Amino acid sequence: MKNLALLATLVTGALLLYGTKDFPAWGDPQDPASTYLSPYYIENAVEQTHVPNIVTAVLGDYRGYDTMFETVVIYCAGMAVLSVLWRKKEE
Amino acid sequence: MRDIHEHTAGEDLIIKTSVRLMVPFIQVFGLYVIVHGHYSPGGGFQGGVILGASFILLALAFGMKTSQEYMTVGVNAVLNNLGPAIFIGVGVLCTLFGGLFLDYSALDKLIPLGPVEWRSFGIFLIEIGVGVAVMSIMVLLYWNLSSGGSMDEGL
Amino acid sequence: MIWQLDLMILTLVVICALVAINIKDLLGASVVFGIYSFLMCLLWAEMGAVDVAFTEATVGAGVSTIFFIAAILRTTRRSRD
Amino acid sequence: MNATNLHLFVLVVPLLSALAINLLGRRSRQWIAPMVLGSLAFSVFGSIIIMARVIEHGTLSYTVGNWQPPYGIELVVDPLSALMMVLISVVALLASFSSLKSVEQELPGREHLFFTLYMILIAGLFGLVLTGDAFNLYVLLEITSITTYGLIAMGRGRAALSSFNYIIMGSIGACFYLLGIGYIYILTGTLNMADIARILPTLNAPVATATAIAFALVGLWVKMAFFPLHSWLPNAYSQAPTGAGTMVAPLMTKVTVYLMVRVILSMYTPALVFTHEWIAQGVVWASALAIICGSVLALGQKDLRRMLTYIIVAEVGYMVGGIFLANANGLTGSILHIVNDALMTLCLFLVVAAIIYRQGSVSLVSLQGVFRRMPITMAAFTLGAFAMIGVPPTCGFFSKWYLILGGIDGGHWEFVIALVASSLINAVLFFRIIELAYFGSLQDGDHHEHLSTQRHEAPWWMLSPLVLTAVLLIVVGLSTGPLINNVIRLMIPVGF
Amino acid sequence: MTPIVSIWPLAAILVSLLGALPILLSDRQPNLRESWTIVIALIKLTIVASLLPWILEGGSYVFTIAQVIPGVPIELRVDALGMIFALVASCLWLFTSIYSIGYMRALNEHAQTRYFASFAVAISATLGIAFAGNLLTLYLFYEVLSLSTYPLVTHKQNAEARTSGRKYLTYILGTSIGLALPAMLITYSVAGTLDFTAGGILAGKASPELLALLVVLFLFGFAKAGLMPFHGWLPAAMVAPTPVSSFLHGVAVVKAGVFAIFRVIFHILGPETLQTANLGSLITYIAAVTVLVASLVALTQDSMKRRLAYSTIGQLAYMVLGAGMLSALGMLGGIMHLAMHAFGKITLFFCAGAIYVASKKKNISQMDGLGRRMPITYLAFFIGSLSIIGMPPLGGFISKWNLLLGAVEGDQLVLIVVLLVSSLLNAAYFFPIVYRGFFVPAKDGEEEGIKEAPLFCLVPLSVTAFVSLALFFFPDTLLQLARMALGIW
Amino acid sequence: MEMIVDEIVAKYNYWIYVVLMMIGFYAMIGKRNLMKKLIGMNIFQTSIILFFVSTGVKKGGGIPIVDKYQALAGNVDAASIVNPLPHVLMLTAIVVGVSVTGVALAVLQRIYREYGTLEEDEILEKLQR
Repeated sequence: MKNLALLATLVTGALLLYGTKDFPAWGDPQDPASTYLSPYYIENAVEQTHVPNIVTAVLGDYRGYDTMFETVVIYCAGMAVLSVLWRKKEE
Repeated sequence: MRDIHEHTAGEDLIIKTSVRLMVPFIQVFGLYVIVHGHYSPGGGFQGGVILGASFILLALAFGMKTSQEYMTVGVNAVLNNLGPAIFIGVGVLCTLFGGLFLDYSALDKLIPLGPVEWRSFGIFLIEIGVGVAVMSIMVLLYWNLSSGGSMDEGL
Repeated sequence: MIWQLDLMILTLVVICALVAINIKDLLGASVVFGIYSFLMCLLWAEMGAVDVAFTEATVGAGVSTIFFIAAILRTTRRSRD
Repeated sequence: MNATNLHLFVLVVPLLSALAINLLGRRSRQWIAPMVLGSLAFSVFGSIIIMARVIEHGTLSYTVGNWQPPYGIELVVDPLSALMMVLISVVALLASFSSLKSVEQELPGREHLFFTLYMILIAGLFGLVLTGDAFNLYVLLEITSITTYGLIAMGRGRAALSSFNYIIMGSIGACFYLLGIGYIYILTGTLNMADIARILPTLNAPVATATAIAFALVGLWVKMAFFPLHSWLPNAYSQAPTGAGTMVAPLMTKVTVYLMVRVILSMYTPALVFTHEWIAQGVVWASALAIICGSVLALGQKDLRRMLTYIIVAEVGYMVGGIFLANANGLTGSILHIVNDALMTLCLFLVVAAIIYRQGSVSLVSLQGVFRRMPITMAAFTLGAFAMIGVPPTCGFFSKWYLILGGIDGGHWEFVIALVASSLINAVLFFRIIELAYFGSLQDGDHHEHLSTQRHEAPWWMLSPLVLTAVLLIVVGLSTGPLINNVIRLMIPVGF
Repeated sequence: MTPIVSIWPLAAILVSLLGALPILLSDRQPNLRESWTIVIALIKLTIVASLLPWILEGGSYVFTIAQVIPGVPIELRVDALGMIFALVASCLWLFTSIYSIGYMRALNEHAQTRYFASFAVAISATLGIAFAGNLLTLYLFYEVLSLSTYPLVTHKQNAEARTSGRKYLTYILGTSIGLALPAMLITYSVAGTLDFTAGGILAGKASPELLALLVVLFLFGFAKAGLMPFHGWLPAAMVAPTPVSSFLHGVAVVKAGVFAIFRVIFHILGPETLQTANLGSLITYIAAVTVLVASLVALTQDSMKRRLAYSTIGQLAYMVLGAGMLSALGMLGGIMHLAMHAFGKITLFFCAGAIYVASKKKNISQMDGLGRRMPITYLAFFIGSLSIIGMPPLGGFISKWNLLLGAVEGDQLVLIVVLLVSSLLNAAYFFPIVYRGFFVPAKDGEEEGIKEAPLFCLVPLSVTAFVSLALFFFPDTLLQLARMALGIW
Repeated sequence: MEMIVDEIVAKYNYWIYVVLMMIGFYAMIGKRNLMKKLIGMNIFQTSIILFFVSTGVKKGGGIPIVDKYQALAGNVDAASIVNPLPHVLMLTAIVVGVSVTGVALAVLQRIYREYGTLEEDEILEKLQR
């Protein structure tokens, strides 16, 4: 069992490592992740939302829909824990 | 579980006093983090966790009953729902004023502050919602996890 | 960003992760996991992700560890692996 | 209320009602039923209207917060997602009639919590179907998962253990998906599905792309319990509270399959996913294996609900295989089967709920002679069984038709044989039960008069959705043609 | 002539399907329930008969129920071939309904409501098969027929019924899903349509190997036709009450199988296509083996109904044999035998049931001397058996004569021998029954108190026997329909 | 050789994340203690978060908080500030992670209540009896 798990882990890891072959170098300012969407946020967020913390701006507004579900996730966790651990009051 | 509370009186006193002193500061800090999320790292979630942590600290130091004197189970339940409700409510409000969901600038029709200011303020509103939700849920999680669901006596 | 620091923290993180999953005492494991989270938080702060670091500091190293400890005290500290 | 916001309200109304149920249901149970049913009825109407509009005007795009994609999150309602919305809302509405009754019996005192999670789950499913953003999909996937973990763990006995296994497997699935998205994000710098589909083929990064596709797909496979990653499903679904089972079993795996279709069609583009023929072939072989194994494992079960969960595993094989046949018929069959299987599973799980409500168990032994006690329930069960076997004109036949046709077109005889074999095994499975229910115990010879012949039918709350679902099985079957022409055919990409 | 779009074919099917509802609802009032059954049967026969004239003029009716798969709707189409089957089925249903009432009441059977309701659904499905406009529709009704007869087969709800029900479904569903469905899909995948078209839809589209595969899949896939080795369900299904055996397993169900094979040979694969691929002999040999083996097995059976069942298997194979000759006369004989055998065999089953009702006897060896107590029944039995054997002046002669002519025309010596030998075998397993009934004296006191079955039983069996006789003298309508079905009038 | 060194220098931290992931993943599927599995899950999640966050890194980039008035004046150099989008995503992921952990801990308590142990082997043993 443990060997199987180890094998699965190694295979997964090897795949992931192999996948990094095509990546741009780490921290390269020219990689697509830094040149496609993020400049828009950095340059326009303050102008469009008056929030200097760009993360807050994106979190609260551009991707507010995600954040709404984030809140719902944590709400769900609370309710799930409550219902899972629920006991009759007499006990 | 009882043995945890069987410390020597002096040690207990030090902990209790320091917690009593710290809690207000932590809470103020939490509020600051929520409110100042626009300008510095932080926001509703982090502030909410800090606020929740203050109650958890109370529960750790004085037992669950004490922490429930500060925030009763009923209040907690209301806050649980209030948080997400604020967030979703703001979103719905935007649609009621003719905008798309979560398009805060539409709220300009409610109080004319200017669309961009409203975006900023809208973010603030939802951060409060997040903060309230996270705070109460964190407390709820702690209560439940540390008491096995009975929510009367803690660790 | 200082790469020596970066590498050092990364090494520590890996060590912490290994310890956390191999230590037999669950309470110890969760404390080590808290340290792991804290190191992560340093790493992120150093990468410029201040918000994420702040969150991880409050959640990962803070509340999450408390939850773990609470749950472990309600159940058992014993682990066979 | 602005009509353009309608698809959002389909989602938000259940979400808000979840909060309201939590708050008000805590005080009095009476609030729960009207709010659950009211908000779901609203969703049903809303999604039907959206469906009509999509068929009329074509794909609708919605930008949350009025931020143009890819900067903001885009919601896309194309014919397929409109279809899924209708499916989800209808199934949820029908299931909740039954759930309300069985939860009242099984989880007294926790009803408000149950229905809070339940409604959020439904909202999450709507969100999954609507979203056009890869990361948003992850968040919603986790919402549906967390609610399901909670719902399942509310069951008695082993439920907690099953739920924990599900948590571990579900997290692995979600994390794999997230990894896939991470790889994609590094390569393309965007998270909008349409945007990814636009950029990805222009990149020259075959290895990373392949890894990204593989991880996202494997993640989804874990979530949909594709054999051999299915081990969590049978326990989880069969030990959940009955009310949760009726809702989760028909929808969760099906929506995940839908997500796979979505991811393949509008994010990774079929051309990229099916680049390597041997991979597609391997997946078809795996699904043929899934079908056979699921069916055979179902044969070994001594409990109706457990048996059904293994059938779900087999059905997942149908759908995955159909997609990876990579031809128009196979894809049509898979999409059709998503709808049909949801309805069939709903029908059968409603029967299970009804029988459990009356007898407390659906082990095969306890089903003896149940035909006499609950004739209408069992009649509906028979129809559901026919659909599962694939007897025309129930809907199960038509999707199977397309799947087999796709298999023939693609020359995948192993898939064809697996499908036919599983139909036969299903026939054995279900007739075994029908026989038990019809004949009862034959221990005491021919004296059938001595069996308990007391009619003890399930309450109307459970019976009416059941009968309606059974009728739907035939109605949907007969309207396969319009369904394909108006909805599914629009989704088949060019060149398929 | 262009087909007329008409709802009447659907009405003919629906009338008994919807009729199941009032039957179910009048659960507590047997008289009302049974009048419903008869009323529905009458309406159905009327509707079917009213469709006849236009068909005889060479026209047809169509009705599309639903568009389900591009190119393959669920569609009803009434043509001459379907009309023969529909006419025979709806006509005999009326007699069977009347007979059922007598039989079920005399034996005081349980769950009669379910019985009559299932019966109504089954006859709907039978008509659906007759009127199906394409293979998919036919398959649909074929499956509905299989499933709706399950409660009838297992009517007794005892261990034996359960075993038989299992066997029945295993054979019927197993073959239809496992063989016929893939065959149909392969056909669709090759031809792009499943419409019944004179001359077939596969001409020039399929290789001989594929055709051979399809022939085998279809022949065995429609296992209701009872071709060996997929015949085992039929004797097993004889645990059902006799009206069920007589109507369903003498007429509706088994003929549905043969009819489906006819449709496939005539309108899907196409006789000429098969001829070119030299596949006729494949069909005829499969059928010939069944004819002989079934007749031989029938000889060894002591149980009356089992003997009749094996006889049925043999006779069904005759029809397939005729179709497999692929010559005009052979196919004509096959179609005619479908009708003629129906009237003959239902008479025999009715008689078997009447004997059981009157004397509770199931085995032939116990039936010594019964003929003197039940002369009408035994006379009818005699007439029926003559028809099956193919003696003039009875209907069966016409069909068997045509079959023989077809074999002669095709110079197929083997088939001629098979036909003659099996006719002798037929005689060999039927005559002893009649002989025992009339000439072997009963054991002492055994037949005390035995008299003719109730009138409800007696009248139908006399009528069907009479019809068998009449069909020899007035076969014109049927012959014309059969010729039209083959396009050779 | 030069290329390999370049490759290592450019991507070494991706590799370390993969190692972390493997540790977490192994703990999830290989460890028999349920709490350990949960810790493994957390490690797995944090490693993914680390991976995402590092996609936003720019060599020499500043934190994504700008001066409001300079930004309004248009004086922001996008290249000098790290990519904020992954941070946003990962905030959400962290929340999801802690939520799942919370639910899992609750479920673990239920399991402990039921079986008195958190070892998978012992639980399975108890189930068989």
